[in-house]
Amino acid sequence: MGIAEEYTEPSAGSRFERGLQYLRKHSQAYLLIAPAAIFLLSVVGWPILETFRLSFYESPADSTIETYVGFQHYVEILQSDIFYQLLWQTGRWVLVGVAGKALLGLLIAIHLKGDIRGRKFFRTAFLIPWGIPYAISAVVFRWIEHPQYGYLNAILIKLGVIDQGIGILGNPEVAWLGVVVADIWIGTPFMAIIFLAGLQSIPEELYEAAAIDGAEKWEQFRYITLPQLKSVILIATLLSTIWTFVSFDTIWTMTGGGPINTTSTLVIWIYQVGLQNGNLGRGAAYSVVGFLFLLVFAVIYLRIYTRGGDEL
Amino acid sequence: MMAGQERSQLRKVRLYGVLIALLGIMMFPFYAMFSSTFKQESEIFSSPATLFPSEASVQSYIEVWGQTDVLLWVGNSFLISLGTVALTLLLAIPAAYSCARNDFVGKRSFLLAVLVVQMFAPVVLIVGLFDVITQFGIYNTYLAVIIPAAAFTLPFNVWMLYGYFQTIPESLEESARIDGASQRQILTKIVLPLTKPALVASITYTFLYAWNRLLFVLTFLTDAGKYNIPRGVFSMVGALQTDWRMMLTVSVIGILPLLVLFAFLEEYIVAGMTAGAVKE
Amino acid sequence: MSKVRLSDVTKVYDDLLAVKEIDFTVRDGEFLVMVGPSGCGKSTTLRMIAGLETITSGEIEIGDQIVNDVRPQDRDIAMVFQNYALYPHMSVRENMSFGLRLSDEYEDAEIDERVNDAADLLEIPELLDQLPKQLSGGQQQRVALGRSIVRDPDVFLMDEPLSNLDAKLRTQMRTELQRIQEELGVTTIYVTHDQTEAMTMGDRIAILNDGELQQIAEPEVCYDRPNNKFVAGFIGSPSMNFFEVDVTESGDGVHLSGNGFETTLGVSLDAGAYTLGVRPEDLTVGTDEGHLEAVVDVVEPMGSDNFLYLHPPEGDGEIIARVDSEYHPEPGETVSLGFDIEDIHFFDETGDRVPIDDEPEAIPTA
Amino acid sequence: MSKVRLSDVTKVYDDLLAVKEIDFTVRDGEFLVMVGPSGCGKSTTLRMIAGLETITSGEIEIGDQIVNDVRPQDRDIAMVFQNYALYPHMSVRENMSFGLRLSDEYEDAEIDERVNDAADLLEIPELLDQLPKQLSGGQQQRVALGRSIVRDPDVFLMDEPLSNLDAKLRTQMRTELQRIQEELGVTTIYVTHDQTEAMTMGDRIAILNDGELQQIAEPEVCYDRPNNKFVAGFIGSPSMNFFEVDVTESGDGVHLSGNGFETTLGVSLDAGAYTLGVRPEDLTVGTDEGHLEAVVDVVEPMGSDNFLYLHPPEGDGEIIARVDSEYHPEPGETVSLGFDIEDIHFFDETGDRVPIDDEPEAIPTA
Amino acid sequence: MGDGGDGGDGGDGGSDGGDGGSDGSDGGDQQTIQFLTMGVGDNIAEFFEKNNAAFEEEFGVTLDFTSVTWDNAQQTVNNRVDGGEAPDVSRWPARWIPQLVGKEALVPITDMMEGEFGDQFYQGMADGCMYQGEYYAAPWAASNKCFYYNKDVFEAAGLDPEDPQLDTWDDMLSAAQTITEETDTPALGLAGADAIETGSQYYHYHWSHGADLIDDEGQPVVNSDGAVEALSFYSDLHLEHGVTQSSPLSSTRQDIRQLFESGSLGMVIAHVYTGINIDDSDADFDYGIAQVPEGPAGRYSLNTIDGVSIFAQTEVEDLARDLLRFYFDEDRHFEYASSKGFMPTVEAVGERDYFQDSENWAPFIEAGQYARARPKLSNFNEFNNRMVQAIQEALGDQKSPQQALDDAQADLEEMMQ
Ligand SMILES: Nc1ncnc2c1ncn2[C@@H]1O[C@H](COP(=O)(O)OP(=O)(O)OP(=O)(O)O)[C@@H](O)[C@H]1O
Ligand SMILES: Nc1ncnc2c1ncn2[C@@H]1O[C@H](COP(=O)(O)OP(=O)(O)OP(=O)(O)O)[C@@H](O)[C@H]1O
Ligand SMILES: [Mg+2]
Ligand SMILES: [Mg+2]
Repeated sequence: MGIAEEYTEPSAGSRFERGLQYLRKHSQAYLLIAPAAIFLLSVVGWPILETFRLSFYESPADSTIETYVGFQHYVEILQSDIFYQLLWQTGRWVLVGVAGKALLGLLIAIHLKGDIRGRKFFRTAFLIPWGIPYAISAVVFRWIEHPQYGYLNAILIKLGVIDQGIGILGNPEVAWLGVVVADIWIGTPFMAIIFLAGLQSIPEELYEAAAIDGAEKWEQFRYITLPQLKSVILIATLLSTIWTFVSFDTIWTMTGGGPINTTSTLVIWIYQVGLQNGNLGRGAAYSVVGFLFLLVFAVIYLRIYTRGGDEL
Repeated sequence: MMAGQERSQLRKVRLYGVLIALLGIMMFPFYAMFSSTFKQESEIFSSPATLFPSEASVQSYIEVWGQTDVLLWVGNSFLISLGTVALTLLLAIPAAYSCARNDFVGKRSFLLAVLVVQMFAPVVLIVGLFDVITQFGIYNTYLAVIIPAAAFTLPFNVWMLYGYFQTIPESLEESARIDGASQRQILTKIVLPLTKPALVASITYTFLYAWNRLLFVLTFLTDAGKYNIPRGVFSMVGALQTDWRMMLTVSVIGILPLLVLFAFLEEYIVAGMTAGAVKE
Repeated sequence: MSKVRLSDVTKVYDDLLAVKEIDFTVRDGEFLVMVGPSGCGKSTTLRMIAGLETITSGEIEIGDQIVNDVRPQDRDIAMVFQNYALYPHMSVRENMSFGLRLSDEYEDAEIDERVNDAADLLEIPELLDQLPKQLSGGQQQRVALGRSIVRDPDVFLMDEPLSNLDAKLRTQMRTELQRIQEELGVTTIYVTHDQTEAMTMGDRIAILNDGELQQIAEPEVCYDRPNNKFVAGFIGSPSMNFFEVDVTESGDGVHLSGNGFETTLGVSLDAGAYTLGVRPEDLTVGTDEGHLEAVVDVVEPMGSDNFLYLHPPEGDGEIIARVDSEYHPEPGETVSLGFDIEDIHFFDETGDRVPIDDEPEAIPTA
Repeated sequence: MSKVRLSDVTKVYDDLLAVKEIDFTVRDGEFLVMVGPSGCGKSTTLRMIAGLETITSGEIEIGDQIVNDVRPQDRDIAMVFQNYALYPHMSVRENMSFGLRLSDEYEDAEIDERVNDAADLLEIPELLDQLPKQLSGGQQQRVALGRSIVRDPDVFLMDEPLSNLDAKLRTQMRTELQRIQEELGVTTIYVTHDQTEAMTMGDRIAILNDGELQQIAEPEVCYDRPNNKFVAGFIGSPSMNFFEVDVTESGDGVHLSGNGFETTLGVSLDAGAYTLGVRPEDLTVGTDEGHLEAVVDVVEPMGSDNFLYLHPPEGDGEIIARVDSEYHPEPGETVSLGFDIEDIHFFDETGDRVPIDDEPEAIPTA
Repeated sequence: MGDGGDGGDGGDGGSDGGDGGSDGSDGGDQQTIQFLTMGVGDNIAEFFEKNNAAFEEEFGVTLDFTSVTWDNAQQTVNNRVDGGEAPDVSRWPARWIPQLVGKEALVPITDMMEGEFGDQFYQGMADGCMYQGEYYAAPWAASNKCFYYNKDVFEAAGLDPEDPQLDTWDDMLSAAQTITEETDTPALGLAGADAIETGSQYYHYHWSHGADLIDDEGQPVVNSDGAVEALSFYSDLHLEHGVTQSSPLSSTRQDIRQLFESGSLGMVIAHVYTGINIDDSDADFDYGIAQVPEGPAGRYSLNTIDGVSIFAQTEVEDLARDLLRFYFDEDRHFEYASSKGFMPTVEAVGERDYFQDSENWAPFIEAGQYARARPKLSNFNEFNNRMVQAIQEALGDQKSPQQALDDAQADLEEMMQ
């Protein structure tokens, strides 16, 4: 339209001066993010860089000698069958896990939102799974699903569904489900509390207006709750996806990636290759590949989410 | 048409029905843990499992005090968790606020870069982190656990608070500004009180992250006097034999202080905080 | 479409009695204006009719159905909220079309047409793609109004829908709203603070005070024969002047004394203490003999008229008179105030109107 | 305390020019009322003065300091927001005392006193411990007002602070605000849509349209000698009647024709096309000969007066006349409208006022 | 931040341990020595507490004692070595020695081992701590396996609990079949989970069928005919004969041991402490211990040796040597071995009556004759992981044993080159 140009005077000076001017104008914004940025850089900057560096080296665990091998690890990874198997298994693990946590979390949050009797009890009780050290939760789940001592089998036997213990975690077909269930259980309270926080920031009057407009409960959910929760859902699912992708304890404790690697994910593999087997370089290369996947995913995800042009 | 009374009754029944069903599902594993602490050691490994302790006994809760340092572990867990919460919020709040209220070159990159931290499994970065911790000269101090925990909880906190700060009507801040409030006062007196639900979520997350984390304590603390609960539990896992009942007992005890804490934080979640604030 | 009936409706917040046993019927297709001081319970009443607030006791009927337990979304009501309550994540167009899109009665084309028509009427066609936060206060209010007029409900509830508009737009909107209401024949309850709106828009006015209904009647009736002192003082701007007087019987009428008065009026009234009310425009100001004297404090030119602020020679109390814009007495001047007997009102000690002469009884409430 | 000067201030939102080269000075201690149609840029102007909105170009001075880069909290301003912007987590008392508590100038006792005084004045003393969401719309607005009047700032900015109050309270508040402003001598800029407030409260009125300043002058000047057709139509309610007329010179005056007119006036004016403006209250209605004839459409009783809505016998266009409440012509009746030459206004094709006779030049802007 | 990985990584000796090593900063007067062990369950924690205190007392030092779980042990050690925070002394499996020697992280203690101190050990066990001609550890404890059977189950199945006839794998199979037919109790514990120990259980079958893991040149030879036969037998126990507990693919060695200890399993290959555990617990059933069944090429019992080593990063090497001597005090060693359930490494202890006469211990002492250690490979983990995968593939009926082992062989060849 040209109106804007007419009234915004072109800033004078060299590019450098303009940069300086810009910085001065926004100095406060930069000052506020500086501590976090510096902190992160100094704590995890080096480990991340080191991971990148190592991925170009052959670095066996039993020696101090590192040999530069260029992209050899990457080439080998991309050529190996296991990589694609892992990719598929990781995708499946993340997709089902995140969807399960998000849906269950949302369900809980919605039911806990109101001013119900016993709210405190329910809210507190739902957080319990989160209060158990992850490694222990995984142990407990492994044990619940245990073919011989497991509660699950005990119940199924009692109900007459089966007459002999079944080993979910020993069945290559379904073992991953047995692990995903544990992961969902562990991760659901987080989702619930995040969604709850989000729900609480939605002004009641919007629901009133929608009700007057004739919106049924689910329509209110669809047109008010979901859009208003957008940024919370975005953050929670994005982070949950990343965390689930890199999660280690649950799978490792429950199945170690087995049977026959069917519950393995990239991270489990990284651990086995890099840390257990001592191929630090190879492990690092896997890490970088996993990282690139996540990065691309995050960028695309954020793009899609902010497509309407509005801010995150 | 159904009478309203009946329908609201029905709605209640449905609400509680769903809640209780969900609670049942979520509580089942915990029940498995909990009930086992009342069993005899041998009963825990009976096949098939008994759903109720055949001879309930609180033996393990009596023995646990003598056999383990559970109180010390709980104390350390608190120390580590509180430290992590403090450090994380101190860093995350200004950063999130800055991003929520300003548009500046590099904001998106910063937010994305913050996420990058999460894209590597901690088990992968631990080797490099070890170098950092020793360089900082904090190996085998609480800080050796708090600092990495803060680094890994920071991304979520920044993003969560960033998203939430944006929901606070800017006109409230403007109004405070007109009232003469400084930036810091706006943050502490207006923005943070209105962000309570998010803060509670953030604190809970951060607190529990540190509370549950085994890896950092395992790797960066050698002094048994500084163990937290997971580390304590894992110190009971022997090579050849594990005292299951004791391990579960400690885990259950470890949850109790959390329940108190949750119940306490719950008070601070006040629904519909911004209601009646602005007309728009 | 539907009458709306409130029977002894009461609303208690915590320990505040916000609405007290309100009882009236809005006839099918009627335009009822509701007025009353800030905080008297107008919004609360509307919100109860809409179903947004539970009713502590009493009954509300819409059409012939008792709706106490009917959910808002099942009441087929359109409402303009006092605080707008626009959907912040939707554009103006989406805000306005939301209700229509929810029902399956309308085709997209019709929705578009309705929204565009409403936007034209409200003079915001160029804002249809903006978000609420990008609008000025008055524009937001118009969107809130637009959101309800695009619909075709049984009942319109409007809570000060024009308060943030300028006089011109307001006059325009007033007429448009009346036209729409008449066209659609929708039963309407309209809250306003504006005297002009109150006097001109409604078939009847309901006047609330402190949660209680004071009078419900045609505008002229409320103006000319207010039920009580509160209504008398509330309707009309500037408000009616009140004088505390003692009435004693005298020859062919009564003698009034006190508060600057010492005069005889040709009406019949029992002796006693009364409040006498005269509207500013019913006071004639001049130097010739009137009913009482007063000293001019300020002359306020209002364009078409002047307002005179006066006080009795002794005692304080303010008297306002509305006079021709030509008339400019000097401050400090003592003038004489007169009035016609038909233009005055007497209220007894409880504030209730006391009819004088053969004036018809005030129309009873409801 | 401080004058406020705007020099060529412009505000662009995205590609919308919200405020365009506004240029005026509010004198130290002056009470300036700002009016204009919804969306014309009033709030934006206030917000720029407060420092809440960046200035696209131009300069703002408060006192003798250019404040373009001064942060709002350093400007010593109190503001009533159009949307209230109350702190939802604070009680009414905390809302009102927040600003005072932030500065260390005040003792607790003094803060309490100020808040209590303001609450009394605003008639909300019993609400001091409520949260905003427990208040009615008008009560919230009063809290917003209270929050600014407890302070002792250099400049008051008030954005429609009384729009949600009833007429009586409004009259009262108007007087109180004027009193406070005078007592403290605080430079005040006051946005309103209310004609009465505009005419009575301010030392001067600034009229905006479409982001541009139209006139800034004393109320009577704006009313009697509007700079242009926009101001003429905007100030005064109901608005001025406009007639498109062709002027040709004739004997001792000019001849007007078109739009129902066919009359001669004793003024001197160049021949050409003009808009003739007459305010409703300046039209005399009767059956005796006037300047034009019109047919009565509606008679709207307004209590103290009646509004007549009329139209010219041929052609449409609405004419409004304000007449005595005694006068009740029948709809359909043809009446004759007259006016005094001193009461009419001529505007040329660009809308600017054309002075007639020896009327003084309109006072120039700023 | 970090001055580059190269310097920090090597951790080569005390030169670079200025701020690392023992956190001996609490005063110049008292030295600190760090002692890392793994898998200290609560049945032995007291032993360490008591003796650590005694050591502190005796030497006037502070002893910093840490125990990590086996799961995390290797990782922890590697991290600490790489990060320059290695402990001074650590007790751990001798099979990790090659890897750490490769990192130059250990101090050779050949001088001690060839002297009077070294003479007290069984020679075979001492040899387990030797790598490339040097001793890098003193043997701390050893463990090997025997074959447990549940006498009650045998009786219920109509077998003779006192003469169980479990000499060969085929004997075992037929007993298992009888038990499966006659009782509800699963007959045989079979490990098949994705865990390191699964290999340890399987190698008994492997070796006894004449197969090996690597040849003399260090090249993998896991798909010999004998190996295929062994794996076929192993997987058929589950797939064909169905004599194992349900779901071997999810069972770790601990799982089947626990199952046996709770009386719900007929037979299992296990350590000496399994018997001790049963005796200590409230389970009431009788068990017997037989030798590991014999295969076509003899019988083997997997032997593991734990050693105690001194780290190159230490600044208190003398003290570290004192700690070694302290813990190898004969009585102390006896107390440890007997209560923990590990084979003593000190000859004088092993010859005590306690071990010689005990029903629990005697079979294990006997099994010592055919004990066999895992090959000393620096990347044995990787090797073992690949083997476990092959075992799982066969057990899961995803590949034939031949195929599974051929594939493993191929991968291993690539890995070892
Ligand atoms: N944040 C914004 N982004 C884009 N446009 C805006 C924004 N705020 C205001 N506007 C536009 O700027 C113009 C002036 O708005 P402003 O709020 O100043 O109007 P106003 O005179 O106060 O109107 P009202 O009387 O309705 O409150 C309007 O057309 C409005 O749509
Ligand atoms: N949620 C609430 N909790 C407690 N009191 C309330 C609540 N809402 C309103 N009130 C009180 O009820 C009374 C009536 O409020 P209501 O909003 O109906 O007034 P109103 O007539 O609409 O006033 P206004 O003209 O100022 O909008 C007021 O005194 C108000 O303070
Ligand atoms: Mg209201
Ligand atoms: Mg505005």
